[in-house]
Amino acid sequence: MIDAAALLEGAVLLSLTLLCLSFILTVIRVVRGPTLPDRILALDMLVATAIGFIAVIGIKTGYTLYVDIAIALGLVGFLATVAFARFILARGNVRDDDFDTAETSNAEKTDG
Amino acid sequence: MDSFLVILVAIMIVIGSAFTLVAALGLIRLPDVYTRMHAASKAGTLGSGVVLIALGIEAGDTGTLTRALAGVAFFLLTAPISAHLLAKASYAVGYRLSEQSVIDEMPKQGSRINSAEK
Amino acid sequence: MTLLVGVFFAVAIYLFLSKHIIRILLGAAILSNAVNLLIFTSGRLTREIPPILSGDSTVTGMVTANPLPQALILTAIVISFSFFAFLLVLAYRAYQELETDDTEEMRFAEPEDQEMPPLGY
Amino acid sequence: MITEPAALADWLVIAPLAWCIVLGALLLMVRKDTRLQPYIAIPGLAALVLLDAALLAHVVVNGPVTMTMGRWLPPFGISFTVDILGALLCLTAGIAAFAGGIYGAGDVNHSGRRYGFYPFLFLMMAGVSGAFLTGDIFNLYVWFEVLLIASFGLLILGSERGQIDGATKYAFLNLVATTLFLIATGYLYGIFGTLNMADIALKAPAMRDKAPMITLVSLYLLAFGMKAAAFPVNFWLPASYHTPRVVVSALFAGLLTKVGVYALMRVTLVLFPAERDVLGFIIAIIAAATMIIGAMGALAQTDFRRLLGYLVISGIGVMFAGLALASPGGVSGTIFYAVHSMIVMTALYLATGLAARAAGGFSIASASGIYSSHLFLAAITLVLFFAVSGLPPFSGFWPKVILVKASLDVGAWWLAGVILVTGFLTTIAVGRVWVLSYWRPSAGTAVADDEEAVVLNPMVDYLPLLLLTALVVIIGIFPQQILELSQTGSEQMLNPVDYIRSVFPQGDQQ
Amino acid sequence: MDAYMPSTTLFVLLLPFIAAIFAPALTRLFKHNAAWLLAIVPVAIFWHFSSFLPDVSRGEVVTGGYQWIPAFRVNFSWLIDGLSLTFALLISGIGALIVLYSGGYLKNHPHLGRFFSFILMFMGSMLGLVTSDNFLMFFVFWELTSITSFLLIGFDHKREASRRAALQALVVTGGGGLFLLAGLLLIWNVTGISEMSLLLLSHGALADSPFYIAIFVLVLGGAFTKSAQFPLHFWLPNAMEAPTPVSAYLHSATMVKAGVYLLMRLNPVLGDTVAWETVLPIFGGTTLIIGTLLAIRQTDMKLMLAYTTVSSLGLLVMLTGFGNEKAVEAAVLYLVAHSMFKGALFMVAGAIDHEAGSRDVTKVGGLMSSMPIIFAAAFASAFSMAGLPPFFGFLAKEEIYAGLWHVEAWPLLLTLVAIVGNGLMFVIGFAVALKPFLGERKAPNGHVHDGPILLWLGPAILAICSLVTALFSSVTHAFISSPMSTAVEGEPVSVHISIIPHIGMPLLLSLVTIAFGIVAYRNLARMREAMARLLAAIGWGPDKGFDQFIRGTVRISFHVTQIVQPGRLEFYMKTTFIVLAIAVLVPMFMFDELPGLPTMPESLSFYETAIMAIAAAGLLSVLYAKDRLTAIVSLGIQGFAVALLFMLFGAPDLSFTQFMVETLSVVILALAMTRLRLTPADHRPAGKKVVDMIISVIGATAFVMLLLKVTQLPFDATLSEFFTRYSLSIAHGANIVNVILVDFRGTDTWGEIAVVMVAGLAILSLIRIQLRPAVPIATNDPSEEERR
Amino acid sequence: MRTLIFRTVAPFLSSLMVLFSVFVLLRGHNEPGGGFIGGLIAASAFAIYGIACGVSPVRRALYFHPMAIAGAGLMMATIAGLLSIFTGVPFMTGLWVYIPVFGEELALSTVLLFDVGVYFVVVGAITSIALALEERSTD
Amino acid sequence: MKLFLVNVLLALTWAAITGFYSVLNFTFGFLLGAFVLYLIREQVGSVGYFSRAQRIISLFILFLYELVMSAIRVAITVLSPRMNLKPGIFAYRLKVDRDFEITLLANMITLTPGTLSVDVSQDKKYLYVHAIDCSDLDATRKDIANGFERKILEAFR
Ligand code: NA
Ligand code: NA
Repeated sequence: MIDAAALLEGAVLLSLTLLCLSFILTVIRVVRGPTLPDRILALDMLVATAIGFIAVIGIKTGYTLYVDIAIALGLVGFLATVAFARFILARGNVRDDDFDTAETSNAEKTDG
Repeated sequence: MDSFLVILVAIMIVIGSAFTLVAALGLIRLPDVYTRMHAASKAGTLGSGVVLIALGIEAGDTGTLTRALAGVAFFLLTAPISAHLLAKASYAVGYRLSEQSVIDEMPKQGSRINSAEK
Repeated sequence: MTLLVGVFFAVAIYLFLSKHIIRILLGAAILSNAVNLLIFTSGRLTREIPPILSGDSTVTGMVTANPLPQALILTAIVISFSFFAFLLVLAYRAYQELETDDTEEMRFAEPEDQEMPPLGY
Repeated sequence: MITEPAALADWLVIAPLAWCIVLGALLLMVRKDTRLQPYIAIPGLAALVLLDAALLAHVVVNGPVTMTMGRWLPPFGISFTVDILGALLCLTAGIAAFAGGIYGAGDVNHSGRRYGFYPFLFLMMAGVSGAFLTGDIFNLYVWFEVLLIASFGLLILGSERGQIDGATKYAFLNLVATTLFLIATGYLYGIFGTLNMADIALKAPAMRDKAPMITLVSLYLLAFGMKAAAFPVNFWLPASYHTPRVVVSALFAGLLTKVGVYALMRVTLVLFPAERDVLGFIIAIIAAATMIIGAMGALAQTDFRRLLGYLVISGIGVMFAGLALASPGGVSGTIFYAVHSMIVMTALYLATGLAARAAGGFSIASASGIYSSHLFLAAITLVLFFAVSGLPPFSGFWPKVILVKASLDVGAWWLAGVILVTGFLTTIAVGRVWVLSYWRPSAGTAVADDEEAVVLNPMVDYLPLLLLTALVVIIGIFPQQILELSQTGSEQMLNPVDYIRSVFPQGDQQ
Repeated sequence: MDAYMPSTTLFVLLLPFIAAIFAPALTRLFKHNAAWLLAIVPVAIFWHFSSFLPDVSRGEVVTGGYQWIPAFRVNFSWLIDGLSLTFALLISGIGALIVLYSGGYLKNHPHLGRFFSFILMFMGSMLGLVTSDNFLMFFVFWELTSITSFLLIGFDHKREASRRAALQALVVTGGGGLFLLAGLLLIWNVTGISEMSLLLLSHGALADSPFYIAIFVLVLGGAFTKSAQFPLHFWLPNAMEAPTPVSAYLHSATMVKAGVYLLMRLNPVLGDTVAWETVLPIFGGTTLIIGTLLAIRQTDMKLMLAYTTVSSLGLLVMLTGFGNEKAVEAAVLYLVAHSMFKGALFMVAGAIDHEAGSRDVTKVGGLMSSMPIIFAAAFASAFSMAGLPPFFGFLAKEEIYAGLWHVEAWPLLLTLVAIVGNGLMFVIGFAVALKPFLGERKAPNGHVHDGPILLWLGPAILAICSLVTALFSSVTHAFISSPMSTAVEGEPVSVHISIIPHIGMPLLLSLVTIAFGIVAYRNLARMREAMARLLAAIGWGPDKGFDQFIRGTVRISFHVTQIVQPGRLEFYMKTTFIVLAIAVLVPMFMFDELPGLPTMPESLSFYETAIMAIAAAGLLSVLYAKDRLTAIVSLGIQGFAVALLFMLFGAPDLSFTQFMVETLSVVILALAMTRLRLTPADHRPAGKKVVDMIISVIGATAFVMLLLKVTQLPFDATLSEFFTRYSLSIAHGANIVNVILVDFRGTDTWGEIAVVMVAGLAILSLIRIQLRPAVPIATNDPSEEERR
Repeated sequence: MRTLIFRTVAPFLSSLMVLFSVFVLLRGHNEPGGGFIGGLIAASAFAIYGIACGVSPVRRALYFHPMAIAGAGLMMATIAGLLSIFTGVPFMTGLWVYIPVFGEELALSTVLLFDVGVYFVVVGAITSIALALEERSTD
Repeated sequence: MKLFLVNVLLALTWAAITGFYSVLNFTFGFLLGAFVLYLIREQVGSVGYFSRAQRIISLFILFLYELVMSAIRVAITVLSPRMNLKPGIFAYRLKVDRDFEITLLANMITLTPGTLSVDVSQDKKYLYVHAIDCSDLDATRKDIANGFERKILEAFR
């Protein structure tokens, strides 16, 4: 029992470490890009990591009520990805993330 | 709560976190957005899902567990869709595959699809 | 924690001083976070004990995190979220109507060339 | 730990607020029926005025009244505590809104109504009333935000491009202001651990040497000074007040800045009097600068509405002067002046709107001949001009005299001088407008002339204006009532024992 | 001042205003003949006040009134002694004649009714001014005269000259009014007295007070502007733009004497001091001379009269300044005389203008035969003005020289001044009274005659008065001169002078004056030339100065406003945050409210540190994002980090909400930005960046220090304990935060959802409302209706 | 984003989300959640629905205009506060009634009513914004 | 009939997530479910699959297994020091034609090893799939055809 608890403690710390690592990696991807979808994907990944984080903290503190937060986050995370995909489409044709050309073309297409 | 469950939970969260980390790594290492999607949509989803279920088990009451399961189910439902939307959108507006790509049978009319949206 | 609040404020103010509305917007979002953290901190910090009573009894002895600042911040979050949304759309319209997001160029309400009022009678 | 059941009369404390919100929600639900809305809104505003009047009467008879929401004994629940200052300003605001509501029926077109002119108006009144009535500082912040967001809504309800620009500046700067308020409140909570104003007033002396009180108060001074458009943080007002529909400007001029002044009075006089004394001289300087800058700005304008905007600012300066003195005379002068300013500025904007319709524009350079084409409008405007310049026998005169006397009492010659000079400059400014746009005969081309003068509707256009102007004259000739109220109000502010006792009847707190 | 008895005086004081309301209607009914009806009002007033004559002549002082603003110790109270009574009689008496005269002069004028009501309003204000006892009541009426005169001068508002004159009068007298107000309030502060009657009983209370000079200067500021003393005289000649009745009434007989009235009224308490007895004579004398000299230069009768009015006012001020008994008597007599002859002469000028079509003495002449009555009136008034027997002016002149001769300080110089002044007035008087009537006939209009009775009645009666009052001088003295002099002097005075010349210094001086006058009259044309050349040489006058003042004020204000309100949001923001830094840091240092050294932060576990690091990273990447998407997503990062922090510090609800809100913010940003082309990367020059960075760092430091200071205080957690204790037991909720939100502090949430709702509506409107290209005024425009 | 795949799944996703939102609303009084968060979830549900299947189906589904719903919510919350006038206690006093249903005790309270009001306000406001924006970017 | 079934299912879901099964709670869940169905009534026309709950669950389990496998595959790929990828998009000729089935198939393909469905052609004939390893497309196509597509057809025909 005791060792089990200790084990759990260790596991929690280990997984927190892993999650922090993946957080940082994801952040790097967000900053590095290079393309818009990459960043969005990274944000999606960020949500997933956050969910994991919440869950682990929930286990650590024994407050299982965090499960709802995790679920809700999953829901809106999905919404976010959808919205961003929508955003990519609306922004229209791009070669790479040279924004001005991207947005002028987009402005021509949609505005007015 | 008996130690078996505790150990189970411990293992699950470690595995889950590991998967998440793998996904993150994939995000960094894989060449283009489409390949990265593989990592995110599979490993990422699975990772968070496992940890969530672990939490459900650790809670030890059916309500929480069922909620956790429902949540995971929801993720499994949404993950492929977000991947699909993202990929489709990116492709539609012309984000090309990486040079390593060997084949592309997708019709090249991003703008058509795009205008079909509107 | 206090230092983090400082960083938040510094970044927020810096963004506010920009002349691009979009940056000011980002500043607004960060500012509200800064304020929330500030309230949170000035309500003193306690770790990991959410102010949620175990359903069965009214335990008075247990020290939970200070619930009041949390409530205040919740209200503040909601309000600043509403404002953020409004400002965002406002910026959006401003860009549409005034064809710029550069506040230097937004001179419709107070035009550059204000004529001197008539000096006669 | 639970308060006594509330007498029905005490419900007056919350009534104006609840009424505004209920009607606001109702009007929102019938948003699309643009014809119907005025028929709900205008009687609703009339009822609001009655409620406010009843509340004022109640307070005058029984002294400050408190209702603690959810019957959680203060300081735990949110208390609404009303003294004469709050009730009086509430009533004045109600009257201004009533006039605006009527005027809006003619001035705001259907899309304006469809997009919520009346809901915004009521919610703004909710914010204003809440701010005047609440006895809890965080709750005050909430009502500030309500009226702010509602004002945003009103601000963009128009059709000019300048509006978006003005709205942008207004929005961001005001956001900063309210955020500063929130920050200050966060610190305040950190210091006192309580939010009930009376409670803070009780606990303040104990903290005086320990806590950074003066810094806190100067932070509040900045936040509220910005809301009140005091120099040097007054930019947002001239940048925005001339952009929206005239009726909206009128409501803003009548309501918004005064709430800032009120909050500043509440915080500095009731909560932190000692700290206020320390900052008194600073406030006096701010007051002087604001008065002068306002008057000069008014002199510098070509556009009616911008001119009025600056007059609002110099009025704020006058109120700050009383606050700087913090003597019975000074505070009563400020209260009186606030009432006067709310009425007269609203009226001036409304009149300006009609004048612009009559003369075909807001520029004093081009507009002309109104005296010939619309004598009645001109007469009313002239009264308002003299009132705003502080000439007798109109409402602006008495508070100005009181404030000058109060300044002389404490030997603040220069402040008295500045007040008088401001009046002088204002006279020149409005005198020029009168000479140029009213007396000067119209060029005869496009602008209205005696023959084909623009017809103004006696009901929706003149009635509200007439109502307010009548008040201006009546208060000017019979100031006794208002003056008494202001004096009692200032006593209650400067010595808030009744205020505190109405919150903590049995003196202690548990 | 305690016993307040109801009184008809109140009604009488309000009567003109009441009449003013009905004047337009009456005029619409009876055309110009309404004058007869309206004249009843001043007559009635005259009648009422004359009923005080017996008491007052017995030296009594009648006071009465009502409480007006007890809260501010302001009463509607009147003080009727010789001074105010004389003024009241002049105002009502001449007022009656003026009303009649206006009926004739403005016959068929479209706005005659408006004119009547303005005149009546002025009459009421002037009556109130001279009779009021309470300081503030006095000031109210003082300002009312300014306002009404503003309206009357601008009556002919279509002419730019009248508009300018009106504004000028308003600005000058209004500015003076501010001085007066300050003076009166200061007196009130110093003595604690707010009633004239009480003040007059307190001898020396003011003269000895340290504030005497301040009070003196302020009161003079009021008096000199109103009574057009040099160099503030310029508004009065310009006021001649007003219709002649106005000039006759306001700008010669009554209003301009308000300043003199003030000086006379306060003479007992402010007089008898060195300052008083030097400043007043100097200004008065200068005004006297300059007024006459300027009058010489004119050919327009009204302007000639106007400038002589200026000099007469100077004379009055001068005499009041001496304060010796004779001088006061002289002032009193001259004031009465002047009101009569100057009023008459103005009406004459108006009549000539009205009939002959010009008021230029060089353009009209030889009208004696065709307007005999007018001529008679003019001639008589000119005699009085010249100080010749048997007219009232003669008495005044004699008394003036008598008074001058009793002055201690340089009597010779002052006498000389008086002789020159009087001599030149003699000239002007006759120039106006004789030139149009004598010589060969010339007039722009053909048939010239006395015109309707309304036109000649006024001057005639005034001329007769000048004669009668002089003939029955003992009566006049008994009822008017002596009581008034008594009031001015402050102790009993009785006037004796009569029209029977008695050999003495005064008579001699009069003769010298007359001689000088005759010589001057002969050389009038040459003197006029000389003056014209002189003024041309000077080329600047206070009148030009006024324009320069107004323009200058406007220009300065314009530039100042341009500086403080440049219209650039960036500037506004910068100022705001600089002020913020000052507002926080300065008090902190000044009042030693600095925090102690920060205790080492509570041991943070590695993941907390990591989260904070991530937050910081997110912030920085928001700052340095190349493109807006990176910025937005980074925003999401820091938001998530904050949410996780909340969770770590035991605030699940917070992190719950924070997660939602941050994600939604990012979503909305994305949705809204589908169309925008915004470049978040800032192109500011490095210098600006550094400045901004400094500002923001300082501001942040301020907040941090304050936060440190606050968190170092012991915390009072009573409220939270209370909530924790009763959340479940009474509010039936385990989640304390939510219970606070919906129960303990439900009112906050109430307002909060109001905000949410309004924000929703506002955003909807923003998105939907179509803007039109800028148009000056909002009009109902169907094109604004949106599609759905 | 009317892709076949998304369009097919979205309705069920959003219905599940609405379900969840109500759950969060109801249990808010005892555990994290409450009207605001519940409202946000529901609003996101409608947003997803709108993005997937177009705005007009959502509008028809809601039947009332979202802003009207928000107004009703605010009204509801206010009434919840005003109810206490009948029991002679101050504004916003929580009143509880326990109705036995199927042997269970169903606890109703003005506090709950208030929270439901919050829920509706948030749903209404956020949904109307989302739909308006969506319309703009598709028209 | 189907509607009622769906409704009951929703009610059950509700009971499940609220975590306590009681008449009252179930009734409430049922009402909620009705409300929810009302919201999506337009799409309910295509609700034709609840009858096959049994096979669905078996399908679901298979799918879970595949998911884990694929995750591991990804892990291996990512962790392998030098990854030699042959990614690409290929078109897959669909046998299933009903919207729902296509959707299901697409999702499952996405969640299974190395493949990710990008889009469905306008005429619903082709499914465009992105694969990490396009070295042997025929094999991959065959896997899909005999794997999920067949099982789906079993489950819903
Ligand atoms: Na909330
Ligand atoms: Na805010």
